[in-house]
Amino acid sequence: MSTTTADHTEDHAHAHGHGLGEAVTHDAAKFGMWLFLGTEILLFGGLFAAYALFRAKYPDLFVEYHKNLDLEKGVFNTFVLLFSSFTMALAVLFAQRKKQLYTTIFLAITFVCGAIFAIVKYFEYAHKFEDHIYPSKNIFYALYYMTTGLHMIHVFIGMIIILALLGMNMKGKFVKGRYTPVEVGGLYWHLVDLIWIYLFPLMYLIG
Amino acid sequence: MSIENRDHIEEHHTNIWSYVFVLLALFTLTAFTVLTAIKVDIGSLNIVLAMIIASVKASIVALFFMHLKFEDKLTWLYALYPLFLLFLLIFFTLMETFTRVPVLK
Amino acid sequence: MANGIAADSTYESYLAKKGFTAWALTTDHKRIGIMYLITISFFFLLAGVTALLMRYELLTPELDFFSTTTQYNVAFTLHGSLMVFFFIVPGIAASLGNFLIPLMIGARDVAFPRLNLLSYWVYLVGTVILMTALAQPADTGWTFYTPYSVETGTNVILITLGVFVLGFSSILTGMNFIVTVHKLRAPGMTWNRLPLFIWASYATAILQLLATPVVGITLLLLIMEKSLDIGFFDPAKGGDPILFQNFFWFYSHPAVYIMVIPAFGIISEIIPVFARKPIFGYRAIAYSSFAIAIISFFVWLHHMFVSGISETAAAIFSFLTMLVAIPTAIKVFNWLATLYKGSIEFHSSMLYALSFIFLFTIGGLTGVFLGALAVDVHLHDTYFVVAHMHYVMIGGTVMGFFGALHFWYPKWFGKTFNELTAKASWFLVFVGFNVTFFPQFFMGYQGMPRRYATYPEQFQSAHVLSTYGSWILGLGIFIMTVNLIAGIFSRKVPEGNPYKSLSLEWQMPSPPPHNNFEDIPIVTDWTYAYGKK
Amino acid sequence: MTSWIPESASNLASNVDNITLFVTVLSVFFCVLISFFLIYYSIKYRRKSENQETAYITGNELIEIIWTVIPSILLMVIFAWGYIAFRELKHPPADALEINVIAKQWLWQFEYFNGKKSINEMYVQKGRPVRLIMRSDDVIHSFFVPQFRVKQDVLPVNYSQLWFTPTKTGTYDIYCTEYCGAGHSKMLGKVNVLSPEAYARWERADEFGGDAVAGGSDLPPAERGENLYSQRGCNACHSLDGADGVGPTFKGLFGREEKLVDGSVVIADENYIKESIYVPQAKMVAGYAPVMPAFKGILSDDEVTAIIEFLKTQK
Ligand code: HEA
Ligand code: HEA
Ligand code: HEC
Ligand code: CUA
Ligand SMILES: [Cu+2]
Repeated sequence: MSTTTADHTEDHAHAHGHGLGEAVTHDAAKFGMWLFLGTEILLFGGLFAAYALFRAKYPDLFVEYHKNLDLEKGVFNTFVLLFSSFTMALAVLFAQRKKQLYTTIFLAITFVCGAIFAIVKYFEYAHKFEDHIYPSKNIFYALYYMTTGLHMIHVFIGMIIILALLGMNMKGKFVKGRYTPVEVGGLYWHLVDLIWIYLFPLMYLIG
Repeated sequence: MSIENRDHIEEHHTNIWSYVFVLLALFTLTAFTVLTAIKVDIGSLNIVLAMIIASVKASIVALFFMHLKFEDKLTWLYALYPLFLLFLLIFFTLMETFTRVPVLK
Repeated sequence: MANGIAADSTYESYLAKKGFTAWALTTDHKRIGIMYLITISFFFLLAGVTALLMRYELLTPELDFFSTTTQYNVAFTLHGSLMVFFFIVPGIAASLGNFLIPLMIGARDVAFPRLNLLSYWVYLVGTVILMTALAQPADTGWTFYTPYSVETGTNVILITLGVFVLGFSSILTGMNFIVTVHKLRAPGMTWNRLPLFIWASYATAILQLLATPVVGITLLLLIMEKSLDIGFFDPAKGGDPILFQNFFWFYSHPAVYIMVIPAFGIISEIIPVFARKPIFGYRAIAYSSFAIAIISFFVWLHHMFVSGISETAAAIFSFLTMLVAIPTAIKVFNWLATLYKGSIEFHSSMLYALSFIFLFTIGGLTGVFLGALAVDVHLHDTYFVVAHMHYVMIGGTVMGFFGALHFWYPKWFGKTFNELTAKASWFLVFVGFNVTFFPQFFMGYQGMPRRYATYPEQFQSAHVLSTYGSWILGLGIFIMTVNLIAGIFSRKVPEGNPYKSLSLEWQMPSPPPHNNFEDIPIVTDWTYAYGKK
Repeated sequence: MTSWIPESASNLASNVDNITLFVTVLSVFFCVLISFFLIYYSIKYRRKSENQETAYITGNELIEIIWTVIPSILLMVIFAWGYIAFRELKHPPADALEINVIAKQWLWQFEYFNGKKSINEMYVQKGRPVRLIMRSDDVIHSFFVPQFRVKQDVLPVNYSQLWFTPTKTGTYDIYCTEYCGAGHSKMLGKVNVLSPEAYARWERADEFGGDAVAGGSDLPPAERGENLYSQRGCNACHSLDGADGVGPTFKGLFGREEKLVDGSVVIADENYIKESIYVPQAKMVAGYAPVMPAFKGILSDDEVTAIIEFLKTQK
């Protein structure tokens, strides 16, 4: 193939060395995260498919046992998670606007929301275990524990990411215009929310 | 789309109020879906309604919070294709299971 | 061929830095590629030796080499899962893909170099988990079908956990490659100029990205089923064992194309170089990889034609199976047409490429037998299937892989191997392979079931032939391995571009410099402009 | 040419063979075509000089369309034909004789409409359609008779079925073709296709396993026991040569001291063996899984006696 060497225009001065242009890194990271979200959807997809199958097979079982779930805690957690998505979006916005303090505040709120979600979920699980309701009880509970459990793992990962973002923000990384990590981390957090948006009605609101 | 060494990142200028609005919409829809689930009984359509509401919520989150609205076609493609595959997985698995002909004894 | 990417005074090969951490912690895609190459080759040889043991057992109808049938069952489980999950699926995609993609598109590295290193380590963790499982390995077959896999006392959990972990590595690699191809192509490297290996790697990456999570969750469910006693797949608890098969094949059918599409890419690189001809029907080959990548997501039920699925489901999936053969057929004919009016040189890698066409065609055509409903009822789970899959996986993928090893060897190491020995080992591999697996088609049609540690006497003569073949094959691979290893220690230094290839990776010194390109090249023509006036 | 095709002994076989033949002819054609060009081009266009001219050909639409369309059409034909034959496999005639098949690790049990039962040996009548209604007691198995070209997985969830009309008398192998564990390759059986007269005799015989045909009841007990050992599938789990299988070896079993799971020791005498066969889980030998099927109702007292006599000969 015919090739010529690039001129040393101003643009290519950046290509020299290791760094790609900031915009390329940004686009690449964001695009990469979207791809990853696709795999996450399919990871949960297996569970959704299992849900659809067993729900269609045993509608009564699902209706019967979902009543034992704690609807109030579920609703509360839904609001918490939606709100955290909102604060995460704001954190990204303020990072873009180079408002370090606001970014910190909203990241922190998001983290706290994640923690509240986890605590409430902990009480839900604990309560179930007290009643000797384990995943092995029946298919509905197996699905309940698997889906919410896997979701919980994602919440934890999201919280770790937020902590890392907080750290970067404190160091003033985003103020210098390199806010790619917040935006990408934000995408991940929103996915956690997205999945819950479906899990909530599927688990708590059937009947 | 090949390597370009732009240093300027395009920003989407959403403002805070539109996020607040989105949040309120999400809250309202959540309340709505809980209420309809408790109060309204339309049989097997219950789940359909709940799923429609969930999808509206999910779209709102994706479009606004996740800025999908501002993304290029490629991102859209990779956001939607997994959903299509998910649909296939669910559809064909159900189809396979429920078309199995019971063997009469 | 104007090119300004010649070595300059500051040239330092990517191999120059020595030391453990310089390798283990490198983010250089070339080093990571080499590390993958070594690891997967190790697993290939390990699984190959297992296969030789199995073949040895099958010399006679009775159980004589292994002391229990379970040992034989463990052997084919190990053989299958090592070959599939540890060698062939991550194999070409991760090893050659890593080395070649940035070089071929004119980039300095993949989009996320550190993630790339992470993928490798995740892969390694997966293999370590598997190694610990070797103490008491599973005996389920590589398909882990429930309910047997739930019932058996052998260690299914560790082996599936290993595969589960490995899945993440595949996903991350796939994601990395897609982003790389989209965002990091050199100026002028438009889609229509891309080498076909890139198109193939891209299509593979889509499959890796979107099919792997499903097997991930499936195996996770299996692990939960075994450890937490839940009942998704257990009929006694209201579960459905066939659901497992649906999930498993939703991944594992696309996975067979993860195995073979990169090999398609390799063949599309080797043939034009040694025929000195542009590839025939560039677009058809490029797009058909995508057609395969898309259609292959909805043919999975063809592995379940006799599991009790309905006629409707069977009909739809048999039809779609036929569809997936079309884009493959197109490729085969295009490669053939590329030879027309060429100037063909029989380098060892070209021999592998040509035998690929022949052997893969046989493998693919026998896939059509299996796709035809009534015929599959007879052939399912017989040695016909074993023969089919080895023809596509060895005759296809492994031939492509060996071809690539010989083709890019000078590029990787700046050394070369003994060409005559390479040709001789190719001959042994080709003959041995056919002697091993061709008789299995007949055995299969006569009804010899697969996964049989002992078998009825009437099949013995075919089995004996097959076992003899495996010895020839093993010898061929042994010689090839020794030859390739010896090459590294030889002092022969090949020219920079020994085959006069036009592809970007050959326009730089071998082995490539640490940073690939001093200046990012600007591409002005496509990769296959051989003989252009 | 036809030697690799197994004998066809059912009404469904010829159809499958015809499709196979069709696909084989096509495949051979394409293979020969491709190898021909591969070799011809390789010879004709081999590199003769380093600077040999090559043609700059990048494609040709017409020929690409041709080689897309023709295989597509052929593939559709193969699909359609395969499907038509598959439909036939799936639709048993209404008057088919029903046989219940129970698969378990690792044997086949057959139950006939008249209450007869047999293990690993199935009896059918030539020319009379049979419908098998199958289920599994444990994992998935698969019922396969190559000469009939039929195969069907046997599931623990729901019944599955399979039908055929045997067209030749004789004895054919039954294989289990879904991997089911240690005894998978030993999970073999036989279909005995009987002439109408022989079948009528078998029906009348009031033996459990239908030995009127296998010709066992008039043999000396030890020999009869030896037949039963393979016919009833004991050989899937118990060896005669001392090798440890799924179950303990029969070599030297009679009179041996066996350690049970509860720690006690028993001597394998007639009563213990009889109990082990009828109610295997009553006294479990240490070190083995509780997988042996109960043969109560399957083996008659006479047959058990014969097996015990046979065991006595296994020193
Ligand atoms: C590299 C891996 C690979 C590839 C590429 C393929 C390719 C194909 N496979 Fe294969 N397959 C496997 C790996 C692969 N397979 C494995 C591992 C198994 C067993 C899994 C297990 O159970 O353990 C399996 C099993 C398997 C089955 C299930 C069998 C059974 O268990 O009952 C089926 C059924 O339809 C099938 C079909 C096909 C088809 C139609 C193709 C097609 O893509 C082939 C297309 C190619 C051609 C058709 C040849 C070229 C075309 C021409 C020359 C044109 C002219 C052609 C015609 C007119 C027909 N395969
Ligand atoms: C990439 C995929 C791949 C590859 C390359 C192979 C390669 C081989 N396979 Fe395998 N095979 C599978 C994938 C593969 N297989 C799968 C998925 C199954 C199904 C498993 C299941 O049912 O669950 C299977 C099943 C399978 C069976 C059926 C078992 C059964 O159903 O009972 C058989 C039997 O003949 C077999 C044989 C062989 C042989 C002889 C080779 C040969 O090609 C091997 C060649 C030999 C070597 C590679 C060794 C050479 C090395 C040396 C001699 C040592 C040299 C050492 C140094 C130089 C350090 N394979
Ligand atoms: C599926 C496998 C299987 C089959 C088939 C099987 N057995 Fe067994 N058998 C076992 C196992 C496992 C044990 C040991 C555990 C126990 O005591 O139940 C056993 C134990 C026995 C024992 C007690 C042996 C001892 O060492 O104390 C006898 C006797 C026996 N079987 C006879 C038979 C006969 C006769 C048949 C055929 C008609 C048969 N078995 C078929 C698995 C099998
Ligand atoms: Cu039963 Cu295999
Ligand atoms: Cu397949």
